[in-house]
Amino acid sequence: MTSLAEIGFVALSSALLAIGLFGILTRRNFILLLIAIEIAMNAAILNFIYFAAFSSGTAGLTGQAIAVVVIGFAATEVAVGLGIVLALNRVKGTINVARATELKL
Amino acid sequence: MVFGVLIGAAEMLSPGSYTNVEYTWLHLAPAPGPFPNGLSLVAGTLVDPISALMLLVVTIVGFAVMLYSIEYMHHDSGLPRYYSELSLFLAAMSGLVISDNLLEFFIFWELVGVCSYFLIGFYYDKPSAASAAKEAFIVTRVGDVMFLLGIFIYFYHYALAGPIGSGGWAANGFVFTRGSQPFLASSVRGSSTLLTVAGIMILGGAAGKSAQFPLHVWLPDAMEGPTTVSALIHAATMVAAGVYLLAVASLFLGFTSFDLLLIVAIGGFTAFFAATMAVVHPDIKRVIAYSTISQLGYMVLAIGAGFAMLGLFHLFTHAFFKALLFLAAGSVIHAIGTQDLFKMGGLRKTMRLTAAAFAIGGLALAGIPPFAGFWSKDDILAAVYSDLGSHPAYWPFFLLAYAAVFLTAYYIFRAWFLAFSGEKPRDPTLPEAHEAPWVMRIPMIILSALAVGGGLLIFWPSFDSLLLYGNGVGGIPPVYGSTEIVLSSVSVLLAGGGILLAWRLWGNGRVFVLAETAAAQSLRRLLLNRYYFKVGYDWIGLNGVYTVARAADFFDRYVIDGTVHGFERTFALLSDRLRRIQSGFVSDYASYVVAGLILVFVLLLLIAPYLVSAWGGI
Amino acid sequence: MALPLISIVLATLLAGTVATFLSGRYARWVALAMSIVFVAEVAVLFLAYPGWPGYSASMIPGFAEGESYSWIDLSWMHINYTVGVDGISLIFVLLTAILQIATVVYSWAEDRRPAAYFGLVLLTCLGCFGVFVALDVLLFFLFWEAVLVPMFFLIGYWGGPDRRYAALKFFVYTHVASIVMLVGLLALVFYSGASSFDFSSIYAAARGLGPVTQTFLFLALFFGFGVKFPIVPFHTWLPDAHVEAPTGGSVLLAGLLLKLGGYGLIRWAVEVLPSGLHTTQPILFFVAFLSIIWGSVLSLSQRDLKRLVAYSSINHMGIVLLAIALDSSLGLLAAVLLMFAHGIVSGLLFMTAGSVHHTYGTRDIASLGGITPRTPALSTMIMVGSLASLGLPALISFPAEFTALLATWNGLAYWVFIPLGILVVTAAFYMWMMQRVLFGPPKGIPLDAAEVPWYEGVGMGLLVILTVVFGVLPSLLVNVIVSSPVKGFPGT
Amino acid sequence: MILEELAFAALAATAVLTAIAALLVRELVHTILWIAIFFVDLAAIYFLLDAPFLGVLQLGVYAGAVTILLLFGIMTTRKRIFSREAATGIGPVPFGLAVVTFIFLVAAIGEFPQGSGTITIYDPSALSANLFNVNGPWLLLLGLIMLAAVTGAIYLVREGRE
Amino acid sequence: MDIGSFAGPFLPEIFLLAGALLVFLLDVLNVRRNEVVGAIAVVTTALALLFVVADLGFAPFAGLATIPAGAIDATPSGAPLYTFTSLGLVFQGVFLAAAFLVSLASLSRPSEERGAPIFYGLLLIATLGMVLVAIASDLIFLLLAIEVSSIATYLLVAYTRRDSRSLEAAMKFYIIGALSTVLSFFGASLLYGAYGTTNLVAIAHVAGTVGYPVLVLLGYGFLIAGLAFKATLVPFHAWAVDVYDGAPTDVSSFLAGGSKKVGIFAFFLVFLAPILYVRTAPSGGPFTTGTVALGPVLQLTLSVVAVLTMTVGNVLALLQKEMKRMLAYSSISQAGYMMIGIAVGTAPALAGATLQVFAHVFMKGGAFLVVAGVSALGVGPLIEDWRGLGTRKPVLGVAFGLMLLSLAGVPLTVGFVSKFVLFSAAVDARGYFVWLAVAGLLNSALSVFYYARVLKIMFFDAPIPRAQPTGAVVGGSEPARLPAGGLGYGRAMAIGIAVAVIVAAGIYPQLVLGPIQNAAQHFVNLGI
Repeated sequence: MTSLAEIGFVALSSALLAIGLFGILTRRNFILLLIAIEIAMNAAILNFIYFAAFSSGTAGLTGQAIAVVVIGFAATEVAVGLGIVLALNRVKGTINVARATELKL
Repeated sequence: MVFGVLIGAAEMLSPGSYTNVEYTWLHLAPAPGPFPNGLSLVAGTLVDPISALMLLVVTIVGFAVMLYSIEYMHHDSGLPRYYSELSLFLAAMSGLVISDNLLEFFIFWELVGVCSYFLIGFYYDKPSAASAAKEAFIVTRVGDVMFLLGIFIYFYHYALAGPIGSGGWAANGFVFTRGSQPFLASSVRGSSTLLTVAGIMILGGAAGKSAQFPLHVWLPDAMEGPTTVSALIHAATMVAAGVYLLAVASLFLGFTSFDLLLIVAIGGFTAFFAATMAVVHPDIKRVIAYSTISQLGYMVLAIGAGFAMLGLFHLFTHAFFKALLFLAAGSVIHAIGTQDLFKMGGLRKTMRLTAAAFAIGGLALAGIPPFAGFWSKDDILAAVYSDLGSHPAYWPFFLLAYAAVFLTAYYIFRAWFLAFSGEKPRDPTLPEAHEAPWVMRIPMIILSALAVGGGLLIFWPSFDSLLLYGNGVGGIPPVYGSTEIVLSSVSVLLAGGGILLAWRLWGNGRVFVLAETAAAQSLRRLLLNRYYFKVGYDWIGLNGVYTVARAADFFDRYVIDGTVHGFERTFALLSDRLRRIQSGFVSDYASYVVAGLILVFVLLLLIAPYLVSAWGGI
Repeated sequence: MALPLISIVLATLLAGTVATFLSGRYARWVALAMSIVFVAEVAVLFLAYPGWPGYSASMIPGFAEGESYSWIDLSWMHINYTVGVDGISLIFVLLTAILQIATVVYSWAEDRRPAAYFGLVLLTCLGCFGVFVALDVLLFFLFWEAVLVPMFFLIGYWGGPDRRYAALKFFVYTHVASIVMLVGLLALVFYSGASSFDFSSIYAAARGLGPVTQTFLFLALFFGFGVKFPIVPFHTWLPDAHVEAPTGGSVLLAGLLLKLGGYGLIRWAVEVLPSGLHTTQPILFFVAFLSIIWGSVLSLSQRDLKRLVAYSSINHMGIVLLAIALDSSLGLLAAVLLMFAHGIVSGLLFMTAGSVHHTYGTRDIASLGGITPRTPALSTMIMVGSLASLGLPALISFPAEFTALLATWNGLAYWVFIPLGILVVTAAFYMWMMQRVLFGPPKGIPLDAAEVPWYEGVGMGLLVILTVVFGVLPSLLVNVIVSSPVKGFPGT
Repeated sequence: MILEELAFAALAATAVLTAIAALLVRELVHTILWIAIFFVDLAAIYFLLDAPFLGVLQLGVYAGAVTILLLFGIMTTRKRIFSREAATGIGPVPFGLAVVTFIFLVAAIGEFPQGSGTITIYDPSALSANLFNVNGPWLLLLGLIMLAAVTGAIYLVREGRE
Repeated sequence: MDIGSFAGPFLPEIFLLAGALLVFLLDVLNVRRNEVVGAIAVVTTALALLFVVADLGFAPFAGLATIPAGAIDATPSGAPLYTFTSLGLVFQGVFLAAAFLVSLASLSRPSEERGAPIFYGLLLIATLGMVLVAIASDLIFLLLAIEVSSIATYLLVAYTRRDSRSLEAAMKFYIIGALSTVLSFFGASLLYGAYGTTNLVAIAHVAGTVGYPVLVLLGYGFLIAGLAFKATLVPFHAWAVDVYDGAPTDVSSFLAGGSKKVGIFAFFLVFLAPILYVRTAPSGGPFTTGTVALGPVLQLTLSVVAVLTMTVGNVLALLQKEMKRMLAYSSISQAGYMMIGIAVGTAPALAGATLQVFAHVFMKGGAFLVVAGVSALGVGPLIEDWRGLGTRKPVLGVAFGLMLLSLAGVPLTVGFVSKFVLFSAAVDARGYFVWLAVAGLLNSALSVFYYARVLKIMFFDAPIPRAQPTGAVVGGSEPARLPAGGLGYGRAMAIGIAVAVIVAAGIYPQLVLGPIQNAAQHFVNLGI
């Protein structure tokens, strides 16, 4: 692929990271936060795959391997997040993080 | 004490010096620095003619006062304290006169000061006594501090060039010279600014102790102590120390010509100045106190004019008649319980011996021959006169001192007439007066004898040669030529005139009342208020120093501590503000993370590379 | 000397402190026994000290009774447990022993947690002893800080009404100072390239430092030690701490803790950084004069007896600083003497102030008066203390002040008028205090006021006796001091 | 090649848009739809990058498992499935922070390594060999993570039934 | 590479895993008594600790060494995912010690408490993750190992399940943690893009030769942000306070004493090589051509973060009213001190930072253990509630006081020695780094304020008057009654051990400092 695409990949992953960060900063619903985190995480995964695609040999394979592991990790993380969401919802009756400000100052 | 008399007498008989260095309390080995030959501070004894003279004075007067005290003080409480302090006082004074170096001298000097502090404040439950004691200590302390600086100057700047042994004065412990020559080389004298300063400092010390002009205020107030103490302070110990210091300094250290002029000026001026204050005062003890200041002025004058031994001779005679006056006054006070002259009167009838003693003292003080005071005072005036030719600047002070003779005779006999003449006390409420018991009479008799005959010692050859001690520098033999006889006659006439005036105004129970409208009224007020010196000093002390102290305290509490607390508050405020970022809201925390990320980027990509290249690496 | 004497002293002190902490009601007896042992040990130290007449270098160059064991040994940092004494340290060790026993006896009736109280007193003295014998930067700093903590508790628990504020203030001021000092000491070690943290190697290595470096190091050290002095304007912790501390605490604070600053300055800055001293002399003089004037003038306006003595301490320590700053052997001698004297005298004065407080229920000068008939012995001790403090000859301060001023005249000529003039002010405020408290008609005296209890009397009496003894025979001290291997003394 | 580029452009645009949409739509269930599309879209990009194994993994794990999990989460935490997210402003500060991060990243584009121009195709078996042999510990670690996650999450959720 | 060949060196890890599995198994078997499962955790961590100590070469345990002597600090061949370094072993020891203390103290919790198995199991897994961090030599390995401990600790914080405070804490912990994970992985991806490898050894060797400085700097920037979450550096710290506050206090102890150090060691691993090896830049800045002197730039950035961390932590601790939050802020500031070690980047500084890490386990971990014990006695969460505690419970008071004094850096405590060594090292590094030491010292001066305040409240203030059930205060100075019982043997022992270490290492630090110094020296020589 040409440099346009190269730029494009970088721009895409950067944009996804920015969107993810933006989501993390603005959303109040825990599940939306999880989604935002996953968007950002996908930016990292995309980076690994993209860099792997333009490397070769062991180095490239390593990149793809990392992507595999990170995908698996991200899914696990979401599961943990959901566990916390459910427990939080049970105790506080809400999953709005703006309502969980008992601990402060 | 008897031992002291013996030493004094022995010395009197065979002039010469005995010294004995016994104790070294600081020794620095020779080393580069201020004292290339090392430094030694020692304590020892030196008994030479002048200390012998002083020892005699101290011990005789001390003995008399002790004896007198047995009766005078017997209904006071705290007698152990009294006698122990009195003994310490005498011991310190004796130590002072036999010190063999300036430092040791200073140590005893201070001890004398503190003992006088205790004794003046003996009636400590009287606020005025406590205050007078404090005042005495602080004022003399001003002098002490100057004296201390004088010592420093001598120690440092004349220690190395000294004539004693190898290694200079410092290495030998600053012991006074043993010859009759002053320690300082003549080339130094009269030229060195530093030496002038040193002399002024020594004079300051002496002025503080001997209550000379600007530092005289404490002495009249020191009358708050028991009369016996006053007698001791005025005659033999405290004030004598100052004069003795000047004498020692002029004999062993030497003064520059400016210093000498200053000493003469202070002495002459004080002699007159103090006498004026005595003229109007109603308190019998204070009148005598002012006379002491005045007489001390004569001694200082003599020393300043270069006749140290004459000054000491006057000290010698003065000690006896002044102690006598005080003891007599004490006897009066003992008998009637007041010190106010205007309440007294007619006491000569009931207190014959006291009246006689006071009269003898008064005559001696006034300088009527053959009483002791005449010989010594006259010697001084004559000697100063003889020096006027070479030092015309002394003239005004000589005249002041001369004029003071008249005032002296006037005020002391004003006191005598007020107290003893007339028919009966002016205040009828006073208790019936009675003659003092024998224990008090004996000292008065002894002192009367000395007041009459003490001056005649000058005709005793051995004593005469004693006065020649330090010949060439510190004393000249008294010469009785025609000039002197004229001078003496005039002074006796002046004194007689004073007595006459006193009799005219106050004799026989008369009371001279100055018209309220008289122009002299303001002068009288000025004199009664002691030229407002004490008021002024108190004002400086209270309003000046104390205000500064208050201001400093304010500064401490509010500015320094305030600054610290300001820091504290700043941090607290910062902490409080920063705390708010901990909003408890997780999205905010995430914002901080992202903001931190950006901060790290800025640091990593923009600031740090710039700084690193600017510093050339870290 | 074969026996590790100093370590033995340290060990016994430590054991004694621990024992005191654990001994409950019998703490005072244990503390007293320990204090007596300490005095005896100090006596042995003195006897074993080879300083006079024939001074000979011992294991640590220039120091007697030296011991050195490796403590922290890293590739880039060698810290040893090194101790030793010279004449100067010995003087302070003596002071420590004296004040410890005096304080213990004086506080005999302390009934609020006596075990902790006496333990902390002993701990303070242990720390001071350590500071005086330590010859290694870290060891020195360690003991230095070790003094801080017990004193914090002494003030904070046993102190007066405002004790918490005072304790905190004391802790913070001195801690900040010690941190600056630590920076200075570390920089001294590392910039000089000393082979170890030992005094001797730093001393040798620091000669190679340039004057600019020395100046900065000296300033850091000066600030660090100076706050303990205390120097104006970093002194305000002192009046508060003294006033609020229990009497025993005040005694140790004034008698020992202030001396730490002076000793530290002499040992670690003046001796080590001569060029630094030389260039900073004007600053030191300025600060010294400021302290002298400030302390004295402020004493005039104080109403609280302890506060008055506290400010007079600032004044006296100002003179000490002046003497040190003079950079002459005489000045050094004077500084050490004066610190010793001030230790004894201010200890005495604080004890008397404490006794006045115990007996009359107040220390307010304005509400006291004429106490002499009721408590003549106490009054006498107040008088002795005051007179000694204002420099009366034959009492202990005089030789020191005299030497200090003599040295000042030599170094600074007419500037000596400042301390000299202030001597008058000092006399004035003591006289003023004595006039109002001791003399005059009795005022504000409770009916049951009686003479001070025996233990307070003994505690003060000991100090009174020493005040007189050393005042009359200062050479007992001088001979020890001048045997030290510092500038101009015969030891060198 | 141009086709691939066009395809990439389209997929990239879709990814950005769906991501934004997922975060901004009000209906939570719509969010799930958008995010599912986003995951699928990314899988397509991975295919475009000749990483079919990862594409499949993306489809399986993200578009499948994660999406279901999220949906499950929404269903259990909401009384009604079609509930709205409380309105929250976009806020200038978060937006600014995100944009600044983006700018920093884009600024580095010129510095990114220049690819050889061709996309390397890896054999999935080589990938598995790499994963299970050389980089085996990663999977072990992933296993540990899952162990912790599963036990812990189950414990947390289990409470509700007791 | 089969399991058998590395079972030996991994004995501690295997022990931990086995312990965790055993605990979970017992949970399934309904054996949930606190003492039983706790004992397993205690034994496991103790054994693992013993092996690690043996591996460090302490003579009495030499027989227990599991790693072949030559394998430690050996120059790695190729690009291994893990390497045994002695510094790593020291950190392993630190982590295990923290876990050991926490599980020992937790033995004293009520035996019927729910969730004991999950607590100990997750604790062991978290510890396992941390222990693995200490042997990482690959970025992904490192990040994954960190995630092991992170995920376990998220759940540990939430393990009380019904406590809204701890769940809220877990939520915050999780969100910020996940965000940081994203940043870390993104950074790793950029580094991978630049270097073609994620192996730290390999990166160390190519760092200076390959270009792309902006990419690399961005990658390191992301990593700083991501790892700073673990290490609680400002401004990535905000979660920590709430989490330490909200979490069960024993967990706070583990977080502050153990898990935080993971971040610190990760910083050592990731940043030491670039700092050491990339010292010079031919020309230009990062936005121009050419390479940038990565080392100094990183050092400068880390220094700023370090100073910011300690200052903000201390300033914020000043006014805290709650004990745990105060300790949390103090913990943040302590992390700032530790960062001086990597910012300076010399062996002495690393040694100092490592000693600080070591000290922090006992002083801060111990302090949280005391807080947990005290609140079990019924004392409230506010510092004010501790009034007079020092006089009512003198032994506990003195122990806590010692910990605080150690935190404040008062001599004769290990906290002093660590700061002393650390700041000495900074001064020894000369130049710019002296200011780091000055900043650190000023900060420790500032920190004294709040520690002294606690001491003041504990020892000088009168105890709170006992409140009647109605809330009326009666009886003036009558103190509120504390349960007669103590803390329980486990907790008392744990606190006792902590105090003993604080004092022993404060008086004779050589015992600890010697090995640490060697380890740091090897670590620097090795370059990773």
